[in-house]
Amino acid sequence: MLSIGYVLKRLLQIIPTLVFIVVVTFLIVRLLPGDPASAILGDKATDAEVARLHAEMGLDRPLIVQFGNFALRVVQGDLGTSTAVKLPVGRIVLDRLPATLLLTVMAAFLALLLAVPLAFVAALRQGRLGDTVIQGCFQVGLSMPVFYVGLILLTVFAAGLRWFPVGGYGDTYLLHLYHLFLPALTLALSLAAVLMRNLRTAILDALTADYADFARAKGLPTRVVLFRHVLRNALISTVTLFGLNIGTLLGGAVITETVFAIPGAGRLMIDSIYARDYPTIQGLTLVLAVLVSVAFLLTDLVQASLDPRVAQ
Amino acid sequence: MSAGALPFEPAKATPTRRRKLALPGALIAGLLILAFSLTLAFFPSLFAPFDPLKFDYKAILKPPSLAHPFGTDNFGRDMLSRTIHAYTLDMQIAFFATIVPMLAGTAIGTIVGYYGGLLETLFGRLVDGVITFPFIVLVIAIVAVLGPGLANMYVAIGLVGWVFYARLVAGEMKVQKRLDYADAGRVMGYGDMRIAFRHLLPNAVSPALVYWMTDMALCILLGTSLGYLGLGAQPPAAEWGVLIAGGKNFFTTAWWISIFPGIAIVLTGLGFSLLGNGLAELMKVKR
Amino acid sequence: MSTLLSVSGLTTRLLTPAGLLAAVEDVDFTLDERDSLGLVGESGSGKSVTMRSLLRLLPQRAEVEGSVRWRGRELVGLPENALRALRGREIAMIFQEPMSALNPVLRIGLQIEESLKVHTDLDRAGRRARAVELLALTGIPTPERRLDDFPHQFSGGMRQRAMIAIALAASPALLLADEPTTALDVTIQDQILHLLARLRREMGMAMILVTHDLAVVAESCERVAVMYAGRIVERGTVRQVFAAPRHPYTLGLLRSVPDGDRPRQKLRSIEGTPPGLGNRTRGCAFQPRCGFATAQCATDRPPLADIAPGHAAACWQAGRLTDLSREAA
Amino acid sequence: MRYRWSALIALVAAMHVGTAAAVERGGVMTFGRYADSLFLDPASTEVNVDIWILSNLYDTLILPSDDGKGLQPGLATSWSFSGDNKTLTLKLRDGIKFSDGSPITSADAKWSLDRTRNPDTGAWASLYESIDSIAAPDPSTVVINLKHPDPALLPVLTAFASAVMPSKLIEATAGATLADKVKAFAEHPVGSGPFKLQSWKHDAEMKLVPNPYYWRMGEDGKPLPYLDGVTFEVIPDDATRILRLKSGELDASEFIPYARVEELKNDSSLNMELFPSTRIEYVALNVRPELDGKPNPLANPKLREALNYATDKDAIVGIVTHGVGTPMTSFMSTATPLHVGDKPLYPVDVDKAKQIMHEAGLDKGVKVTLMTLAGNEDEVGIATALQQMWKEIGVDLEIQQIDNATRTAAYRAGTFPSRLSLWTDDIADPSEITSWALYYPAVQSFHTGWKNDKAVEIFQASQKEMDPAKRQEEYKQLQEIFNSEGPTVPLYETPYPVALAKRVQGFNQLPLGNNLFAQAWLKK
Repeated sequence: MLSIGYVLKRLLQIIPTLVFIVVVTFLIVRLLPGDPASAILGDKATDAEVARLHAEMGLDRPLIVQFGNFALRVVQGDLGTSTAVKLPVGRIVLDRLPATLLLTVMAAFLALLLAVPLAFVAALRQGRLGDTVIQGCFQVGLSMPVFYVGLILLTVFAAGLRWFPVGGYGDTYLLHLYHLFLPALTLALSLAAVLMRNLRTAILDALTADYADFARAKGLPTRVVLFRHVLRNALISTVTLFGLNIGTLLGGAVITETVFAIPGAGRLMIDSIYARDYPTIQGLTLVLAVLVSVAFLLTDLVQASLDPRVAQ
Repeated sequence: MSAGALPFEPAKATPTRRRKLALPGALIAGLLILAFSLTLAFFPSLFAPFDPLKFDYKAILKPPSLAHPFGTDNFGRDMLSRTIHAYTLDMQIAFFATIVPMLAGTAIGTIVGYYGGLLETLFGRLVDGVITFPFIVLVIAIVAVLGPGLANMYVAIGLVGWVFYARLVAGEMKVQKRLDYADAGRVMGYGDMRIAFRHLLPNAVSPALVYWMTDMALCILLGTSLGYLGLGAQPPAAEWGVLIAGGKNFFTTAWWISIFPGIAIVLTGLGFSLLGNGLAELMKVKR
Repeated sequence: MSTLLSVSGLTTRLLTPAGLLAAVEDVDFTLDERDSLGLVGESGSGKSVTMRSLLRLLPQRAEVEGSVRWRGRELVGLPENALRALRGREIAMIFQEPMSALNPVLRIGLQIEESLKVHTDLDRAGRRARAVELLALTGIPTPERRLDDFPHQFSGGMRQRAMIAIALAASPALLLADEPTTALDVTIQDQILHLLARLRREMGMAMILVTHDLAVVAESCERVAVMYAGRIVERGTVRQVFAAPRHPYTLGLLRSVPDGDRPRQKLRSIEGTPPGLGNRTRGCAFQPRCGFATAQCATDRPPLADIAPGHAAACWQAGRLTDLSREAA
Repeated sequence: MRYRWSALIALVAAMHVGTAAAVERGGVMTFGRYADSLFLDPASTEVNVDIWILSNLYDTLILPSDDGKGLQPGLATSWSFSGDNKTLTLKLRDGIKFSDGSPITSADAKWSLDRTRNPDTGAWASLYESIDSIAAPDPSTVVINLKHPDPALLPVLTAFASAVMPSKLIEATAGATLADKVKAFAEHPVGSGPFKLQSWKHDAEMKLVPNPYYWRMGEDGKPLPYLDGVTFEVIPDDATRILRLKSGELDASEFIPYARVEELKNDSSLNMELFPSTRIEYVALNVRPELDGKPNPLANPKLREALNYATDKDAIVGIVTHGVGTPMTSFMSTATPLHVGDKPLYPVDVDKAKQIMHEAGLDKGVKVTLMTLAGNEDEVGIATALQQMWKEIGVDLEIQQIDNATRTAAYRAGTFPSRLSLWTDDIADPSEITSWALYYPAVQSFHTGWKNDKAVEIFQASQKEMDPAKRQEEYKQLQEIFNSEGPTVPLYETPYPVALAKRVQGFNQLPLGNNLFAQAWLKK
């Protein structure tokens, strides 16, 4: 169903988006008040030291030159050195990225795991108790701030029942998953609420669609009618919605990582902004933008494979 | 915003069959809650028993009691009054943070959707750029540039929020412009702008209006996240996000500080989504 | 020929905002093997609900009463999986909107093979061959290549042919056709009707055709039942009913259809609209719009009584209708 | 006059009583931190997150005493000033080695101190400006020649920036410039302190293990440290950090929010320690006559005096620190040497404040702006309290919440209207804070533009005064001047709130903030 041409077309479309993001980040960072050199050296540094660092960071050169250098080096894969921790940005980002990736992927997985079955139950029991309870719970879930949900889960399941560790990230791969379950669940709740509501409406429409009647008239078992005919059609709009919310999922990771003490890229971004660590902000934003674009492309391709009318 | 994950949920308009059970009930319930919220927002002092800013050193961290139904915070201020007065700020956030993006987005969406072609591809890339960029990071960066405070938060949200409305309206406009009544307009000699805005837009705007309701709830949540990061409303003003963030450290000892503003957010959010569902129902739009 | 299907006292209630309301009331008719019955009436007359009630293809909380005997076996109250085994294998159904009745995201081949998989024990290759056969049977050119196409790659007429192919996969004994031609333009409509006629002959299949188009009934069906406000008001062979309609509603319908061989004649429409589900009166439902109504029509409902062998009508004036209509002409 | 310090050392050691319980060795202590270190180079780092743990990786020639106020021998066993107090000779301990086994020599000490005192490579060069040159006549002797007598030299030598580093190893590390070499070296540092760095996953976990060649002996006669290792975990959210401590996954947690100190005190499984600190909180008021073109109301000393009397320190201590803090008795903390003053400054007197406002003709009220740190709970609390208190006397305080970088830039440029400030001493000597507070030529007195010629004169004299009694007297006068007309509103001092699991013994945090694990041990 997926023609190679379509995939290539979509891949090429990412390039202009990335250029747009790099330029925007470069400019926004330069607009941040407070000179990075003074941000790094803090209250007690003398003006001479600030001036020296300022020059060392090349901030005194005109913007275009700075951008030229930055773009040139990015092409060669060098994202510069972090002014806060004095390490290559590439290495820091690579070091911090897995935690955020794992967290967001797990959150996305949990969100789907929660949303799909519950949307089905809510749709099949439309208007009855089951439907209102599910919608009510998700409404509350959607309105609770992430850090609050995180705190409750931590207190009850981690500190209280000891089912999970209290934050942290663990060393081995398995421990990562064990540590990331609660934060992923926290992050997943709000996304699941959105997906569930959209999917429920889509399933309701699919249930009453002619092809569902026809499928039942053909005497197909209910399982086939529900999954092959109803769900497959309903998922199309939900996959698009999922794609749109990837950027938001990443945004949510920022707070979740702070609450659960996870050494992820989200927290690195916030710390870098506060420390006016230009190289890290730029490098991290570029990397995150690439990843989100790829994820966005993947959901697009999934949608195209689900809905043949798009891929032509 | 929360930096908390603030999920965005644009409605998608596809031709639907008339559903058997119309649900005007959702719309009525939504309007009731909205009315309740607006009354509290415009006349908080009528309902709030105390001055929301007044300290009372002797009444620090008091649990809910007759004198203070919602208890007091770590400054000895009455939580019921602060939660009520927060309605003013939060309803402002809900309205001001979304009205400009909604109007701007709808206008841009109409033009892009109507003309299509190169304009549309450019717009497509811009939308991808904005959606791909972690929204919360953009807001924090912008607020860091302009300094914290609600006005700057509106600017930050506005800079990004319009994209979702534009994308919705453009999508719907592409459907409407192919229908016969669009050609009828051309036959009558109307200019493009008149057709697009006077005739096509009223039919294309419904998903955006429905999304506007959800957007309002999401912006309040965004205020909460910014409150947590200290970039939201400035002290000593009362805003739910700031109240909850403030109560975080007393989470086990003084649970009431965060619980009641939390309930207020849930109630208001519920109001908005009911309104959204009701509107969708009314205009036969798939939420 | 033995009776294939006999329906008596069929009543179906649907859930509406105003609660459970009867969409179909007290419907009786029978259908023999290879026979074809036209269910005709305006929209909202309950013809489509009647057909769907046979296979219980109704929304979740609808209620069906009365008796539907299929080859002597009672279907009302049959457990869902027993009824499901019967759907598609013995009784098949096709719909009005081919574009929305075919699953837009599945290949046509798959939509045929899934039926064969349930009702036959053909292996994969056997099913694929049978699918090609069916497409060819319904007149689709180069069926081998079209198997892997999607519904949106078919034209209107082709989609209807594909749907018929899918329905007939398990060579059912009865085909229920819910307004199969309404969505098509006239030339294609005619092809489809001829196709249905040919398939019925070749497969010895009975058919119930729901339509609001009397011409379609005249061309495709041997017997006809006219429905109004959820009830059958007249039933008989096409020839009997079209020649001497015994119910004012049927008469009105026939008069609003141009008759090719008669010279220019004034077409007359029936004033007013059929009553909604909620407000059905005690007397004859057609009374408010009936030109021949008497006091009695408003108070008690006329039973569906035989006027001639095989020809019945539910109207107090049934006997005298032909001479009355001549006077009023 | 030869003045040998060694006599004094014996006295100090005797005072150090320490618990008599038998020390138990072994075990790894996990310590929850609110933020991760950034760059562990003693000479160039500026931030407390680095400074407070460096003393576990590097020793200095002279070590601070356990109460942080005095001195005790470090890598040097003894030291003495020449008659004219312009030359300090230090004798190195013999047989001392770096954590890679290579010997520590006077050349390393000279190289390290030269790098720290050179403004181009050392962030703290200003503290060492009295040093003229350093000589290493033989491997175990270091001779420091001074431009003028410097009473603060010995405390400065105990500071983290005076850490002795392996000069040969660093010079040999690959790197174009010295700065690059140090950056490379800092990733796998070799130090002279009780521990060495084993692994460091930024913003998550840092593991220290004992330095096998460490010279110092524990109470049981075997080399320190008692622990098998220290693991730092970075948990920025206070609530999560405390939850993790209470569930036993952490042995200790720093920066307990004041609001929860009381709660943890009552927790039987924990020791809620409040280590004395040099941490002070105050409002810095810009006194320049004009601020971006408009007349600056705070230039009027009367207004400043009124603000001081209108500020109820006890209330702020109650509200913001929940009683953990204490009002300030001088512009420097009580834990700073030569501190004078026993009663709180400007006890609250709202009527007097109104009276002063009236005398100054400011009855119709005045508008003041205060810069506070976005997201910082304590500062929000203080600002909100001040806003309400100052409103009583007609001062309308506008709170401007901005992020740290923006405030630092305005502070350094002297364009800030007023700001909340936090300060911790970096050396166990009052000269650092005093030069910042009132020695105008340094940073214009906390960048406020306040100038008092008499204070400047006395300070310059004190910088060369070797006679402790005379220096004490000079600092007494300096404090009297500043405390009476200084450009600040002193608020409170607070201890370091560190919660320790019951099994943790011997952990210490100096008033300067250094977290010392050398003598920490875990009771089984």
